[in-house]
Amino acid sequence: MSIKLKALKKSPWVFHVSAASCNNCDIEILAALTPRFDVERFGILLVGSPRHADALLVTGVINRKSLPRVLEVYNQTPKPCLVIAVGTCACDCHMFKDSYNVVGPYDKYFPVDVYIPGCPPRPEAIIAGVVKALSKL
Amino acid sequence: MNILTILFHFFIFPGFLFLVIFGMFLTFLDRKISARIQWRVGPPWYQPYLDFLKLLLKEVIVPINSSKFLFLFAPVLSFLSAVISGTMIYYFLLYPQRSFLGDIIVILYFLTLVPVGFILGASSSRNPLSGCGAQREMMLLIGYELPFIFALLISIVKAGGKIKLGEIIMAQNNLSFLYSWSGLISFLTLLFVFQAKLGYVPFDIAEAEQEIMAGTILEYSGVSLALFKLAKAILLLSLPALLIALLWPAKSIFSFIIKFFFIFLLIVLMKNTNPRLRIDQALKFFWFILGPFSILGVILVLSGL
Amino acid sequence: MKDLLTEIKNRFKEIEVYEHNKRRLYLKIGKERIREIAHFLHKEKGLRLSIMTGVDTREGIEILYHFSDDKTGTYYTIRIITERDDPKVDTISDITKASEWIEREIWELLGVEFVGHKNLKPLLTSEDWPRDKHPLRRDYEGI
Amino acid sequence: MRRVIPIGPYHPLQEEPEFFKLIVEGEKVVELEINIGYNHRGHEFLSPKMTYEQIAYLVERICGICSNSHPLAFVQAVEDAANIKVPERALYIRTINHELERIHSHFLWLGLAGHFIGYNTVWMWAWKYREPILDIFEMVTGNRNHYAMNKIGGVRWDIKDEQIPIIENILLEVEKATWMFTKAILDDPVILARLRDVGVLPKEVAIDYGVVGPTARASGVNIDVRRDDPHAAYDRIEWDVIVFEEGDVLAKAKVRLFECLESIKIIRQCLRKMPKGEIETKVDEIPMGEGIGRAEAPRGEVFHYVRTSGMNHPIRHKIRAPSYMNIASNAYACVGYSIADAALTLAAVDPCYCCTERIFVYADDKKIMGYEDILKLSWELTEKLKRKYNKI
Repeated sequence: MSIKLKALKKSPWVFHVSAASCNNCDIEILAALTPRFDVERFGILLVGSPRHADALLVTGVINRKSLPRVLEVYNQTPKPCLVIAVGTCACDCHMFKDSYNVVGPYDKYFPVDVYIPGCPPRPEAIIAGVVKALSKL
Repeated sequence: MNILTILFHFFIFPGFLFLVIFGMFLTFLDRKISARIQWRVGPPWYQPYLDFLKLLLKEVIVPINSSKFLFLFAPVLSFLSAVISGTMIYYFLLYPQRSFLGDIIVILYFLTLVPVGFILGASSSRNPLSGCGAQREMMLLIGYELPFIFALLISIVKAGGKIKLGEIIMAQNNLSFLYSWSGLISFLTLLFVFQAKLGYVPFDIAEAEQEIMAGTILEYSGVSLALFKLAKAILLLSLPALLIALLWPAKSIFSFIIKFFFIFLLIVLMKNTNPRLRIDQALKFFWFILGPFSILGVILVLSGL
Repeated sequence: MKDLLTEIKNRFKEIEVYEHNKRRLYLKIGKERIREIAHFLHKEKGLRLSIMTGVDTREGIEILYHFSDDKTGTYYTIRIITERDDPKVDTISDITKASEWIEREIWELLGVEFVGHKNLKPLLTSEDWPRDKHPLRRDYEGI
Repeated sequence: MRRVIPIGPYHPLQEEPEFFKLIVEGEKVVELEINIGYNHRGHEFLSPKMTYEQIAYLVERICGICSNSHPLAFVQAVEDAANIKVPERALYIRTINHELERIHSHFLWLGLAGHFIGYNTVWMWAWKYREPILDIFEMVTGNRNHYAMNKIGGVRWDIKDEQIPIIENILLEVEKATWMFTKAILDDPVILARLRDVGVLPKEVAIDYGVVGPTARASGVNIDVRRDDPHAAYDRIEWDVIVFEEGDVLAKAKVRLFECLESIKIIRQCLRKMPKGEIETKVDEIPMGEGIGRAEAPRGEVFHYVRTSGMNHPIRHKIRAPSYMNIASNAYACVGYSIADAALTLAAVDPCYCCTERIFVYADDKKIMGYEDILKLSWELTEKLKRKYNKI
């Protein structure tokens, strides 16, 4: 394993993209930062700009209006970057797949590395997912 | 003094290597203490080094519309000026007798160049949010420079009008300047100014993540971002040392470390127990509260207090 | 509560009242009088426009104006019916700002045009949505 | 002389993607354009295709924070349409759940508001005290969020006797924390400087926009569905509606903090008064008709209108979330304040808020502005300030 991957594994900075989600996955992602779960222990930081990010946490389904913006965020993230789909909506559209405004889950538009199902997944599951994504490298 | 010692001083101790390594260690301490205040565990001690290493190896994206040279040059400018000012401060702390005339002014200029680098980089990226950040950084710079200069003036006058850091340090052999009214005023002023120079809450207006994302450093990635982060880390290491040199020199390394961490702790505590101010509130604070306050200090020192 | 209902009955003679229970009243009126009744309820009586609902039914497109009387906790639902082809209703967005967004929404999802609305542009769907498709209509079959 | 600062869909702290275009002059906001729809998933379209049991789950997923209010309003609408009587104990359990959700939501807001003003310590502390509430939910309903508690005719899970002392202990802890936050916020001069007289929404404007919930109550509009049109068990319990007159962000914060204390009061009474008995009635058939359900969510009144068809699915289901009204009022409340204040004001209605978009536009009414112009503007401003300062 190269030193680059080693450093990346120990210090993943994540940016959080939510297309059309119900907030709950987003809240659980934030809850993972807060005292009970505290992901900063593992060097995981939530950053304010996709330029600084190593991993994208994507939640919710994509709808027609948010699709171009999601793609733009993905393109602006420096590669190599991981994409982690958080929640059932992000994995397979959940109960919204019949809706007129939903254009599909994330893996239709760009490669997703790890899927974390659950509605919403618990913060422990999110942390486990990020760790799994890193060990894939 | 041969060339090797100069190189040693510049690149190893107290120069580049020392500043980088200990600066990053201080950012770890900062994060750890903040985490403890917030009832979290916080990152492990090697975290900043790994972050740095990772950033070095990431892709650098240059925005399409930006001016490429300025965009890439700005972080280097910030970083180098931080290194030079840090080196000078520590060098004169070690060898006060080697100080030269006007070195305080040189340090002052190099310290100012750090935010100028931020402003240049942000402006060249042509992102409106970065632009907003640059504008705020500029206003903040204009805000805190004046009290900063007045606070420096207090020490200079106390040392008998010598614009030499070494002379100032040596003048305090018997009694630190801190133990006087004007010294105290200068100390408080400098504490607030350093908070703003470091871009910490309540003066992290230029990088306000919640309002303008990361503001000035929004468009940076990879090495350039690492350089900006390092510049800030070095400032974190050198500014408390400057404060010690100006007002509260230490006789031994041990007492220096204690004083250093006392000031460092004050800065981190202030960061964690305050909300961010608005830019106009910050300017008001610097001009109408801290400005007259430091002028009062100058008046006091001129009348010998 | 009864007083307001009698007042409405006196003022709008042709109104049809259906009292589901004492806090849920449904009033049916012709669509040409909607501005008058909205003005009466909101401006004179201080009722709050909670929301409007558009329903595509067999008789035509029904629009329900849900006014909430917060003093008694009563909902006065004004029901108007408009034709299905090229429906037009007078706007009440200048009477209460609360109806500004919902009129836009009904316009884009059901195709009801609100005459006099100043800013009738899509609220929820994207810019490239075909404007002749209305997902909440019964005959919607996807784009 | 204008430029556009986009605050829009993607940001670490964002919850629902909405897009605000702040049109600013220097640092001052002169106009706000609100653009929603980034989160439009077509609930009203999906709902008639599902059965009533499924819709309860569907409406739960409108919003992760109000995931008790929406199902509650929905089942009340169906119960209203079909005239179903709910057992007493179920009403109390609904009330308890509803109030627990309010505390958790207000703490969440408090934390986010702290983060918006750069005060991360408040964020971490508020979220630390929020976790025990989620523990109660997990204990009672089995889920941290999306409780799936309400069903037509009652509730799904009972609160067992041995759980009551645990809940009361946690409430005691939360009550202490709420008092601590109230004191900390009202005593801190810097927080007061940031919150007071910011984003003022006067009473007349609040009524005109039809805002609801804490946003309305902070502007002196005395409305609360829990009192005006009692649902669940609210008419059997003693409590107060918190109203402040100022309409600024500080008043909104105060309303929420004091409401937490009221909620604790309500839950305690419910736990004591709760009668024994069934928790659901059997529902045979839902006849044709229409019903309105409303519930006071943490952000304001949730409104559901259901037209039933006599079959196992509705014909039309209209949903009105409180933020729909509250966010629109920002178009008034943000204008005239600085960018920093605007971000806070947008957050203060507790919308499902979000920020920072990465589409770059510099626009004037007529001409496009270059970056140099903006820099020049900024310099001019600082020069002006300098001159002003030098005079003194």
